[in-house]
Amino acid sequence: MALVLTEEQSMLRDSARGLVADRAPIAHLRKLRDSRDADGVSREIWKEFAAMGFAGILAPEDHGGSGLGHVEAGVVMEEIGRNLTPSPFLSTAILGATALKRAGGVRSGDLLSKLSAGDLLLALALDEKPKHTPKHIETKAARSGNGFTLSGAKTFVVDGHIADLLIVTARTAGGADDKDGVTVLLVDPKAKGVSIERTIMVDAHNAARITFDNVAVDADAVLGEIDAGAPLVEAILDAGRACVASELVGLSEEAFDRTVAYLKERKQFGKVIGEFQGLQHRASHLYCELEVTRAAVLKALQMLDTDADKARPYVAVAKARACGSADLAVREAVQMHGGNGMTDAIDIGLFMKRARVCQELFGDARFHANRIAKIRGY
Amino acid sequence: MALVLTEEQSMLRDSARGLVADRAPIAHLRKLRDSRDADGVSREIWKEFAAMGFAGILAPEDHGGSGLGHVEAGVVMEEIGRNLTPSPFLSTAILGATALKRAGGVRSGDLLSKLSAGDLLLALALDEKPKHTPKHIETKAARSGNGFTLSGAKTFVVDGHIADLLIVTARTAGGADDKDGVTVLLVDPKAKGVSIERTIMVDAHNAARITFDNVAVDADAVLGEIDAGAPLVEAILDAGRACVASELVGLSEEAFDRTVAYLKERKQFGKVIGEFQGLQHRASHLYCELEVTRAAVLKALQMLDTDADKARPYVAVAKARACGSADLAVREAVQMHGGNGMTDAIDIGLFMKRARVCQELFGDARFHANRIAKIRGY
Amino acid sequence: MTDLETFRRETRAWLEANCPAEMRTPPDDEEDRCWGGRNWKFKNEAQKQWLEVMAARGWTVPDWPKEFGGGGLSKDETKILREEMRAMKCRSPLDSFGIWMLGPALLKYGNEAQKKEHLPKIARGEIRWCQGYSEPGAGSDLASLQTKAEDKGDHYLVNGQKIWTSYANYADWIFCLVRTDPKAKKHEGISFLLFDMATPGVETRPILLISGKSPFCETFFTDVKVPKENLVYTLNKGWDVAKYLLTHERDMIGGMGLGGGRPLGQIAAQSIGVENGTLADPLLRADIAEFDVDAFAFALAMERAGDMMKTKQAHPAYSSFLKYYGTELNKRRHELVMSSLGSDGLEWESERSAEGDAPRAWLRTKANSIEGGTSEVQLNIISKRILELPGA
Amino acid sequence: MTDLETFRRETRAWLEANCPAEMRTPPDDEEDRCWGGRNWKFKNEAQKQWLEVMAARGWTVPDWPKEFGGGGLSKDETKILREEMRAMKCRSPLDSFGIWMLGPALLKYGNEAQKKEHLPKIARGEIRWCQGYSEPGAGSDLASLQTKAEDKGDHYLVNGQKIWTSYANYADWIFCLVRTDPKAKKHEGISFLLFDMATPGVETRPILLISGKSPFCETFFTDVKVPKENLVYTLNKGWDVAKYLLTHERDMIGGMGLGGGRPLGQIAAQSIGVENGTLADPLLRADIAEFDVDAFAFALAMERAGDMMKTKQAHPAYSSFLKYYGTELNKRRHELVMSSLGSDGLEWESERSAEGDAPRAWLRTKANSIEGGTSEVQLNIISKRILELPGA
Repeated sequence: MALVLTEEQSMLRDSARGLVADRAPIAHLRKLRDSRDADGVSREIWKEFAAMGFAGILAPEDHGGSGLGHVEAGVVMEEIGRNLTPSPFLSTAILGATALKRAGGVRSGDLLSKLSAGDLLLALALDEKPKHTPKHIETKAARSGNGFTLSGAKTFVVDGHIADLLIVTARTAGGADDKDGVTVLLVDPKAKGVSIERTIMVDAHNAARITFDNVAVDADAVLGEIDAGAPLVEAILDAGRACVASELVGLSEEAFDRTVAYLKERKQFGKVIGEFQGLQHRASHLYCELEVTRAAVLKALQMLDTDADKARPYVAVAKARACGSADLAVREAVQMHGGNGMTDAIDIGLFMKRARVCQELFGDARFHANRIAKIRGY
Repeated sequence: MALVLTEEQSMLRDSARGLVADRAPIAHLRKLRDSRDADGVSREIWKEFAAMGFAGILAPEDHGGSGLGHVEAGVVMEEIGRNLTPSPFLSTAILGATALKRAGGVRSGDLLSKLSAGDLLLALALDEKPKHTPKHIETKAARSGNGFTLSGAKTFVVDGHIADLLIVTARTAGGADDKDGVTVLLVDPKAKGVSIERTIMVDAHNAARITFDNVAVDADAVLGEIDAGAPLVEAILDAGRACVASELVGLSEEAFDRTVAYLKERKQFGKVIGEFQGLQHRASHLYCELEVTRAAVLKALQMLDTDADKARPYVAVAKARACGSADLAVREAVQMHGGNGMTDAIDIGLFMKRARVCQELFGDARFHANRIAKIRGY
Repeated sequence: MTDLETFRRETRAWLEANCPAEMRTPPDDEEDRCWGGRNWKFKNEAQKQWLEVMAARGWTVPDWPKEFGGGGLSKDETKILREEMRAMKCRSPLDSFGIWMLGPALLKYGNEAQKKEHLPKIARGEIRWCQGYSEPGAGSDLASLQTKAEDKGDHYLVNGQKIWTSYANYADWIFCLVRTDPKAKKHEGISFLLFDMATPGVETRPILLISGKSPFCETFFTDVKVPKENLVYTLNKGWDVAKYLLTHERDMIGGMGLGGGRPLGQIAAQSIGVENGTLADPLLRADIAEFDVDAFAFALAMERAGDMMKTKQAHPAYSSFLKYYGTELNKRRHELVMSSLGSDGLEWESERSAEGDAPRAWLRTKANSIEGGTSEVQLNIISKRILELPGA
Repeated sequence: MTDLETFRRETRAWLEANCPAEMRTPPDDEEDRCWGGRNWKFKNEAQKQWLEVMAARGWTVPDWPKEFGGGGLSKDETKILREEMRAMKCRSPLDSFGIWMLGPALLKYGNEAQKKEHLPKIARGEIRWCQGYSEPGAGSDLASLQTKAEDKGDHYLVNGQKIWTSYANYADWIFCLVRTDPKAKKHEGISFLLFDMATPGVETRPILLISGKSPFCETFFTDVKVPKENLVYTLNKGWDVAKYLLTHERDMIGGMGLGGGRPLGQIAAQSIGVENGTLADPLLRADIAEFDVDAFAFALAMERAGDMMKTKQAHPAYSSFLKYYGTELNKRRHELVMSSLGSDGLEWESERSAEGDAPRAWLRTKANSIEGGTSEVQLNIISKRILELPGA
């Protein structure tokens, strides 16, 4: 498969770009932030996303979805990244849809239909430590009658306070770091014993801490197989990682475009600052880093669509690269904008804030480089 | 103590600079290299070094030495670095003298007198792995009658093929990586069972591989205490590391000075290339790195002289910094010299070659940064 | 015992007796420091007492002459005082742009009346100063400033606008660069003026930063009358004063690289955990180790710079090196703090996160390499003045 | 089955049948490759046979037209051929500056006679070419070249000096930039000439490099007579040809970042050892992991660039990105090889070290970011042509 967008994918990009830039530009984020909006996202805009087929982008057509692939999902994430749009897209359309699709079954099918219509928001409750450590699951789901009793604490749950259902990873057997014994459960956030604390984040996007205190969960809440949920978790994560990498690509390129534009406009010492070779070389180097990342991210998305079993190292490289080049892009953006870049009045700082959160989400550059080292056996 | 050279130390620097630049400039290295000189150093110049008091720079005055400290030794090393001088100074005047001085005893005193007169060359046979791993000693000295039988293989022994005596670390008890059970022995390189292979190195300086095949060693060959030689080894190494760091400072600064001069002279696109801000900023950054390193190295040398028990982290930082900034200095030097820097006709490449060897000698930047992490407990 | 040893012993004893226990802990943040000034409200009795006993001894400005409220200490004594304060973890009794910047400039360029009037009040923390340098559109090109002061016989009439004036909304007085000869070349028509922020026509407006805080202001001057005796040094020679003062600012900002604060290894170990005796994130451990090497070495470079200045071996532009390196190092430190804290470090408002202390501090550091001359300007200065590269 | 699938199956079968076993291992070093030319001595029968069968099929230059000795393959077919050769580890049958550089330039700018004369000989490896671009003193500023060609009626008379001519001492012919109008602006008076290195007046002198090898020469021209039909394209328009050709050179050099060779993790593990399942040097492990991420991603960037070129989405200056990034990556790789090998990697002559293979290769890479336009020149090109920054 050629490592460029197909014509259909380019058209999708254009329509996503139109929708997101028009309905959810950075001003939208500022409005939600400054009004301390309780949801942190606009449900109205989410309905419009759904109408465009974006909510069900990964869902099969017979469940009301668009039946598209990760490349298309990444195309949408990129526009979300460019506009720093707070949206349920990642949690619901990527993580949620992947979980339901992979798990299969009648109930999952029904939920996918609701999800595609924009009537179901999901959230993945996975992390328990401040640094992404997916193998570490202490949250326990003890057998109890026909179902389970769930206890534990999750952190950094994106959209956790607005989700209609929580996708919770829990331990049904084994010790905290064992690979076996993991089960994925669908949990009602309104169930007794669930407490949800929304955490206001540096980037004004959604996250929550959730504790489960002896929460009763039915047997049919299980997604996939009991005790053998690890591969499902990895599949959800890989989709999430590749798509967050896409968001970082969009974010980085927008920050870069604005910086290059500023270099052509801002004058110092009687010259446009873009004339200074010191800045030119740094801008050009950054351009190269972003091009390398773009290739890696597109390939990872394509692999998820065409050869998912071999996608793992591609996804790791994509997320590692996207974190690294976004980090450089926003640091250069702020520095090259000088004092102006330090103010909340212009948007550049918002890119830096969002990039930081996306870096921590599902493993940063170091986490994924370390995975590559492990995969290669050194 | 002020972190600048005293007046006496500055005077010493001036006289060392005069001697080394006059008698052993880079042309001297080229001559030894191109003539494939069997010794790889000039014994005649070494006698002149001794006459100036440099051979015995660390040796006590009552053994014919200069009774000076590590700061003074570092001052000489810096000039050696500037001129890429192949010299027994490191092996004999630093490592050898430190070993003898710390070990004490009548024989050591006699040897120090010979050493100070320029009549004794020493070499430290320590490394057994391609990467410096001082804790790892497989070479065995088994008790045998009144003495030992020595067997094992050493590598990267600086001046190993010209030394009159070898300082050998060997295991008299315990396993290969144990701290206890290390003994330091003085071994005659002409003894039966010693084979020495000179290895021609990238920098045209001296090194050898040495194997010991059941070599009989007398009991009085022990330097320091039997089985408890580890602290002596560390003391020798710390002196060596701080002094190699000084050599790297001299080497880096000379490479940098030549590069800055070239930037002022070479024309491209109708301009002196030093006018290009891209190069200016890189040169200025490098200047800063070298200044930081210089402070760290001087402090380490001072600590060895005044507060040796606390010197360890200072030495680690000095060697780590010196390796890192020298590496940057020579890479920038070659790149900024363009095609000319790639030719053997000019000297810049020789700095890169020597810097690479000095980096590996007694631990590179990563080795010492890792030590700092261990010292700080993370 | 030498005089200096005696001085050290006595200083230690005096600090032990006079520094309140509450002043022997690091301040929580910038707001926890003592800035002084007309409207200053002490955080507690200890802060007030500590300022008073130190000011009485002249030790808020230990190396200034006694006649201007200083301690009259030699450089060696001053160093010993600082060392002992550090050893005992005594806080600075008074943080002040008057001490760090204006004071040294007045000592060198002020006339007797100006020194007598202003220096003692700085030393005692009675007047809080701010700096009127940057202007919108000028940025790194400081000398292209447009704020003008017209000669009106007995006073100057100041009109224009400044930006990035630190705490201008809290300051009592401002030291300010103004253009007094619009026809001269850009560095030659500038003068250095002092005036009261309560003068009619002065307005300040805080700037909201990405850290969510507002330590800086935009400051507007509309027909502000400044008495002529408030001109420092010669008319149209204000750039000389400005350059001198910028050097002091750079030293101060560069020093931030030392950072204090908890060791990164500890922060990371607590957040991430330890496996087999080393940090559970091996790549982060590598980056922290490399940072520690550089920070350790830079602290020594600061020490060496002090000793070089004392012995007049330092290049006059050496402070550009310290400023550049120290601020870049501090940014790196805070990136590593953020990487160590992970998602915990992303919270912006919770009590758990001390109201987002870590991310706000991280974002704050991004200004370090901009304020007081950007990193790019420092590299230009090094290229031109130290390396003497052409056209720099 | 599509045509391309059929082509792939047939190609695989043909390669399986025709590529000798000895040609299915990577070459040991540059001297182990097949360069062809009048005086070429094949290393062994397999090398000769492999060149012959591939040349007969036109597959030394698969995408050139059949009439000029090429394979006449489409871009997709060419890609499949390369993929299958890579999968089977087939060596390139012929390495050649004629193929990489001159050929594409002649196809675009040469006249019919020139194409007929030169391309088939390149394709069959009969004539080995070298490149006469750089001059002492010109360096990155290629267009400031001084070698001149005077019009003498039926021939040009060439006088001057070139440097960095790769293997000029082994080459049969040279393609060469010369100044034909000394009065024109520097880019406008340049022409592109071809001539036989056996012409009287041509001399070469190998340059000893820091790697101890001499792959480049200084080349001197004294009254060299060049027939007029050897002018490629229009007189004084040689810079257009040169620019086109440089792009091909950049692609080639940039591709070196991929490097092949043994994985770094393996090299390091063998040299340093493994503790608790990871490399015994944790900081080196971190650096290798970060390199692996970047190298993996850059290989994909190369793949994407190919697909962008095919679909005409690539910026014309895109090769500058590949050249810059690939060469810097290759330098980084070899630094890490040296760090992995430690003192074993410092030996320069021993059999044990294959005569210093590692350090010589390491030093060789330092030229990657200089030859074919320095990294700085590539960044300038990106600044100017892609980012469109002013004054770049």
